[in-house]
Amino acid sequence: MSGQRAGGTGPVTSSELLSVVAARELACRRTVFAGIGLPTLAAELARLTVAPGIEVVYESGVCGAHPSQLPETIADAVLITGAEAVVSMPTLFGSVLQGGHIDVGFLGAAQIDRWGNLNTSVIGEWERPSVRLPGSGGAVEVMANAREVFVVMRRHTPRSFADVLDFCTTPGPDRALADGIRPLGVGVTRVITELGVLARDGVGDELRLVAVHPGVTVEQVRAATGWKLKATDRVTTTDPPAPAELRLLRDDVDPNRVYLR
Amino acid sequence: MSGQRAGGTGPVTSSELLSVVAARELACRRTVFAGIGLPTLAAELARLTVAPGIEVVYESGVCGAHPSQLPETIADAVLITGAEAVVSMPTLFGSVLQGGHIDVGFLGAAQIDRWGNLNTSVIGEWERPSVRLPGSGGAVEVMANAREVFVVMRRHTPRSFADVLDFCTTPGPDRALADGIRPLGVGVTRVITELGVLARDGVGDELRLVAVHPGVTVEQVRAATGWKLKATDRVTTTDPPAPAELRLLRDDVDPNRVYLR
Amino acid sequence: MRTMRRTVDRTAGKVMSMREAVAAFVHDGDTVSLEGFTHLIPTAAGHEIIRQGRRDLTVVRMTADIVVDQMLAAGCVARLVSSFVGNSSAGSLGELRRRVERADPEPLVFEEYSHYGMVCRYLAGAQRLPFYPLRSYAGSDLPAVNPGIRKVTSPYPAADGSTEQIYVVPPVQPDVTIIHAQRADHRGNTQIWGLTGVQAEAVYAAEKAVVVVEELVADAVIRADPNRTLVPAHAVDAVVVCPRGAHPSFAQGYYDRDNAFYRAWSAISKDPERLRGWLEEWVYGTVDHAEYAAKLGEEFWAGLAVGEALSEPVNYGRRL
Amino acid sequence: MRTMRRTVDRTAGKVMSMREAVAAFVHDGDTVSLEGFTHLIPTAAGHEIIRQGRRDLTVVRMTADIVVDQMLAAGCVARLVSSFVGNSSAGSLGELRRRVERADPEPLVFEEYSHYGMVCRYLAGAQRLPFYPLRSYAGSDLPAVNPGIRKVTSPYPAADGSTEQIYVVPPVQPDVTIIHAQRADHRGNTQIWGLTGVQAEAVYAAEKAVVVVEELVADAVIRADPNRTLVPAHAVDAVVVCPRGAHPSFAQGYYDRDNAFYRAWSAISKDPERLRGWLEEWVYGTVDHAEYAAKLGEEFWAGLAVGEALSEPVNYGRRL
Repeated sequence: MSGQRAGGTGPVTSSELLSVVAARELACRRTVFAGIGLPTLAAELARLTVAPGIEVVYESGVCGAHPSQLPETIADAVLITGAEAVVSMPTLFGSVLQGGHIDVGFLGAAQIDRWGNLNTSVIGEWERPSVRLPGSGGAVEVMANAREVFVVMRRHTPRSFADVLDFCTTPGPDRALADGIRPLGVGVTRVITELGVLARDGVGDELRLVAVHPGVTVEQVRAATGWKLKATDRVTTTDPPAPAELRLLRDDVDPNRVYLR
Repeated sequence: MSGQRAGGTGPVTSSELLSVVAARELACRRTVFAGIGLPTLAAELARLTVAPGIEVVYESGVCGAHPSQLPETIADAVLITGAEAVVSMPTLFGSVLQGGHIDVGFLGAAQIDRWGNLNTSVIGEWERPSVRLPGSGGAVEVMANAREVFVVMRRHTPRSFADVLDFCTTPGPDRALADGIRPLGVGVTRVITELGVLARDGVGDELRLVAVHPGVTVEQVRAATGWKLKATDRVTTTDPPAPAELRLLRDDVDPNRVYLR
Repeated sequence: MRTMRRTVDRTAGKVMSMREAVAAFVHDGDTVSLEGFTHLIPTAAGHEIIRQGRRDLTVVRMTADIVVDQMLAAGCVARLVSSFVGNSSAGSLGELRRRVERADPEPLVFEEYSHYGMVCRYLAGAQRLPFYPLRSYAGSDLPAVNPGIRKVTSPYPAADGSTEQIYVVPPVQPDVTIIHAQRADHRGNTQIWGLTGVQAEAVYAAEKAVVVVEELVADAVIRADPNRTLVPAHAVDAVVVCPRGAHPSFAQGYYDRDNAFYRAWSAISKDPERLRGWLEEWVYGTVDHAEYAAKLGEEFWAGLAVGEALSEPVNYGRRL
Repeated sequence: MRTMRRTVDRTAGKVMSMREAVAAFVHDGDTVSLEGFTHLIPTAAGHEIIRQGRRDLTVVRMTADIVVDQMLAAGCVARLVSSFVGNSSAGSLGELRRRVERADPEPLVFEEYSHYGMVCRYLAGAQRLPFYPLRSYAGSDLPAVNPGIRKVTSPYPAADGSTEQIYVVPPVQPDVTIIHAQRADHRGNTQIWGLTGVQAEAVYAAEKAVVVVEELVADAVIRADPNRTLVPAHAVDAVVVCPRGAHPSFAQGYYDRDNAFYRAWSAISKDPERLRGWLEEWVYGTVDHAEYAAKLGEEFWAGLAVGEALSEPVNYGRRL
């Protein structure tokens, strides 16, 4: 069943590293709103390690899924069969998410700025974009209502870590407050990339580099960031995935390497 | 199974007369929002006579009931088993009623005025009433959203047909318009009492006497009404229940005389 | 993927006795919602609140019926938020009328709404909205006696170009909501069928939620039909197993409504002495609902027994 | 009470073919909602709209995915209202991107919302509200490009006494909503399980509603489980029987998702010629969905077959 990288040894892929780092950040969290892919892997690994009681709520309305196989989409039939509850969209977005029941929301984006605002709508002008992206989906709601948001960005480039967003689809709380509205959560608190981890505490804070992955320098991260990236006084180096973490991830969470590309 | 009044002959009770008159008024209606009692009898009789496609929606959320026995309350378990649908309160009041799917709503009241406004809250002052009545329930919503409303009042007295309501719980469209809001329906169009039938076409109209039951005079009705009751030019006398109507009502709709007191 | 199936007890300790749940989640002065629209009324929870002598509660309940009259008579309630204060269609609530009509033995603060107004207050509470709009109340005297009912101007023109106004109600966010249900698992995933009322919204609106069930069932029972779960575990803080706890209301598929008791209540509650005696015998005189149910006797319960009318299974599918 | 059981066909003529339903309920220039959140996407209805050559439609759909890209390519759509315009997580919608990025072959008017913004538009439409409030959009650039997203001031002070503002969206009231479901009876009582999305609200928001089902079932099947009915008959105007009509999406308990086709679509739709060829072969080249499904072949369908995972029956009870 398991792929060629089974067990706790062998070279660590970028996906594995991101999953392990994200899982560690979920320590003691109760409810996670996550899409399929790295967030699912991170949540499942967290359940087996630092957050045994964690519940993943999917944008499709599934709560307490117990899939027989790793789901391929947030609406995969295997997520529904055997789940604890399936709720409608009005209940999911209204009562569960806007109602304040989500501790951590996972989001991705084409662009992020230093305050954790996100663009998933367009590259270029909205009216006639050079690239039309999918848009918000539920991201606007996740940012506005989850207590905090983790962003996973595989690619860390000056274009994706933008000084100025081409368009702000999904605003963090700083922009919300400037618009006169007090949000529930603190917005993005962690950005996990192929190069390291950025963090901020909440409203008024800029994202700062707090950790670089093994073999990556602070200067490399700064060069890959579109704004003048600040760093904490003591940037740490990410602890490489422990053999136990890798074993769980490879053998138990995603033995068929659906997402562990 | 059937009581002593079985069949289409024998003296007609007040309940039977009110049920038959109300049923006739339901000709060609599609959806009725009704409570238990006379409205249920009227709707069921209408289904067997003038409105074969009629669907009764109950305040409890039951749509398309097929009860094995005559229900004793709007939430009777026999209404649920075998029903076509049961919807939640938000769906019932929000999508079905406020959404405009109800043709006729049945209401009762302690007091009604000449415009069809209703009081079900208090006799006396609201703050320290001489009689505290149950209140609106869903009556405010039925009046605001059903296309028209039928009121059944067993007792026709100057106190219940009031010149001025002690309190307006449930306003008709005239009062709504005066409050600056355009209602969906036309409010009360029929009031069926022990003495006769009052009617109005809608906004701006007063209730007028259109029919008296056999043996009742126009003057009797006027004397029993708390305001100077107008009458149409030609007040008719209610056609007595036909033998076929009585037979259906007594033998088929309520053979155990649960409501045909 | 075998690890995804591991059972992790992520909600240890939710299952508790009614005594423990009321002690932990209902405090003097709290706002307590008890919901269940004629079906699944959490009567046993109301009785335990009486036994524990809670005071100064604000009770929120669409249909304030027998259990509310009993809590009023026991002196638990200072304030009532409701849209129907009657004994079903069976008559009056004697204690409630004395409190409202004559402040006897003490005044009752009453916030009067209509049914959908209450539903919308729960919706606003569940959805963390500052208000919820509804097409009710235009021309009613209710806004004059209830300052909670207000108006908002729509930012969109009406079809005829005019400015449109609509009434709104404020959210209700109870300290605790208590509901009764047919069954739940130990995590609190709660399944209800038959009339479902406003229970899910009342739970989501509340700070804490207690679910009282006829049966605690294995996880596999819940998970065989996830669409039947109206209240997911993440919204539930306590699960109390209390068979027959909805009497005199009914639990679809478990027992029928005790219509005779509804009819009797109007007379019992009309006489304060008789009402006091009823409470002494049936609430203070029983240590818990199991004793109350046993006191009614098996012959009584046989009279409310229901037969079988099973739903047909649907296929959720399994990947081959 | 035997008469209450008499079956009265109060909705004669609701059952019709897809061709009849689209001809009767979808007109040039209409606003058409097609809902189904990844599950039960009404693809076959979209294809019939293409076959009948409808023009100038406003399509309303939360996740504008393959079927929308196909309708765009066929020239049916002048305006799109949506909150996600991507090929699931499998890539891009080629035609949609050409229309938006280069007005190729013609411009597309696009109203962009977020998922909950769309949900709230349906809720407002279903509930006949002038607007629906939601805690989204504060600080977003979306209101600047979408004048439908506005602000309202709450008439209640916030917890800290300040004045509170909230964004609102306007109702959407489609001329017709089309959904796909597992089963319905001939009156239109529709049962859905698995992901239920926003289908019920989209139906209630619409002037007319067409329900496409895998199976038409006897009244008794529906009535054995009334809580499973998400769309009651009074909200439905047409019932179309169309097995496998949700392909390439899935129908819980009936067939699985065709993930390979989702992955293939990004490449097909990237090349206008190839996309045209696909439409010629699979939509214009088939007379109806039965032919489309047959053309895929039984071996193909065997690959999407699902096994059994039956729900357990619940007891609705029967008066003894």
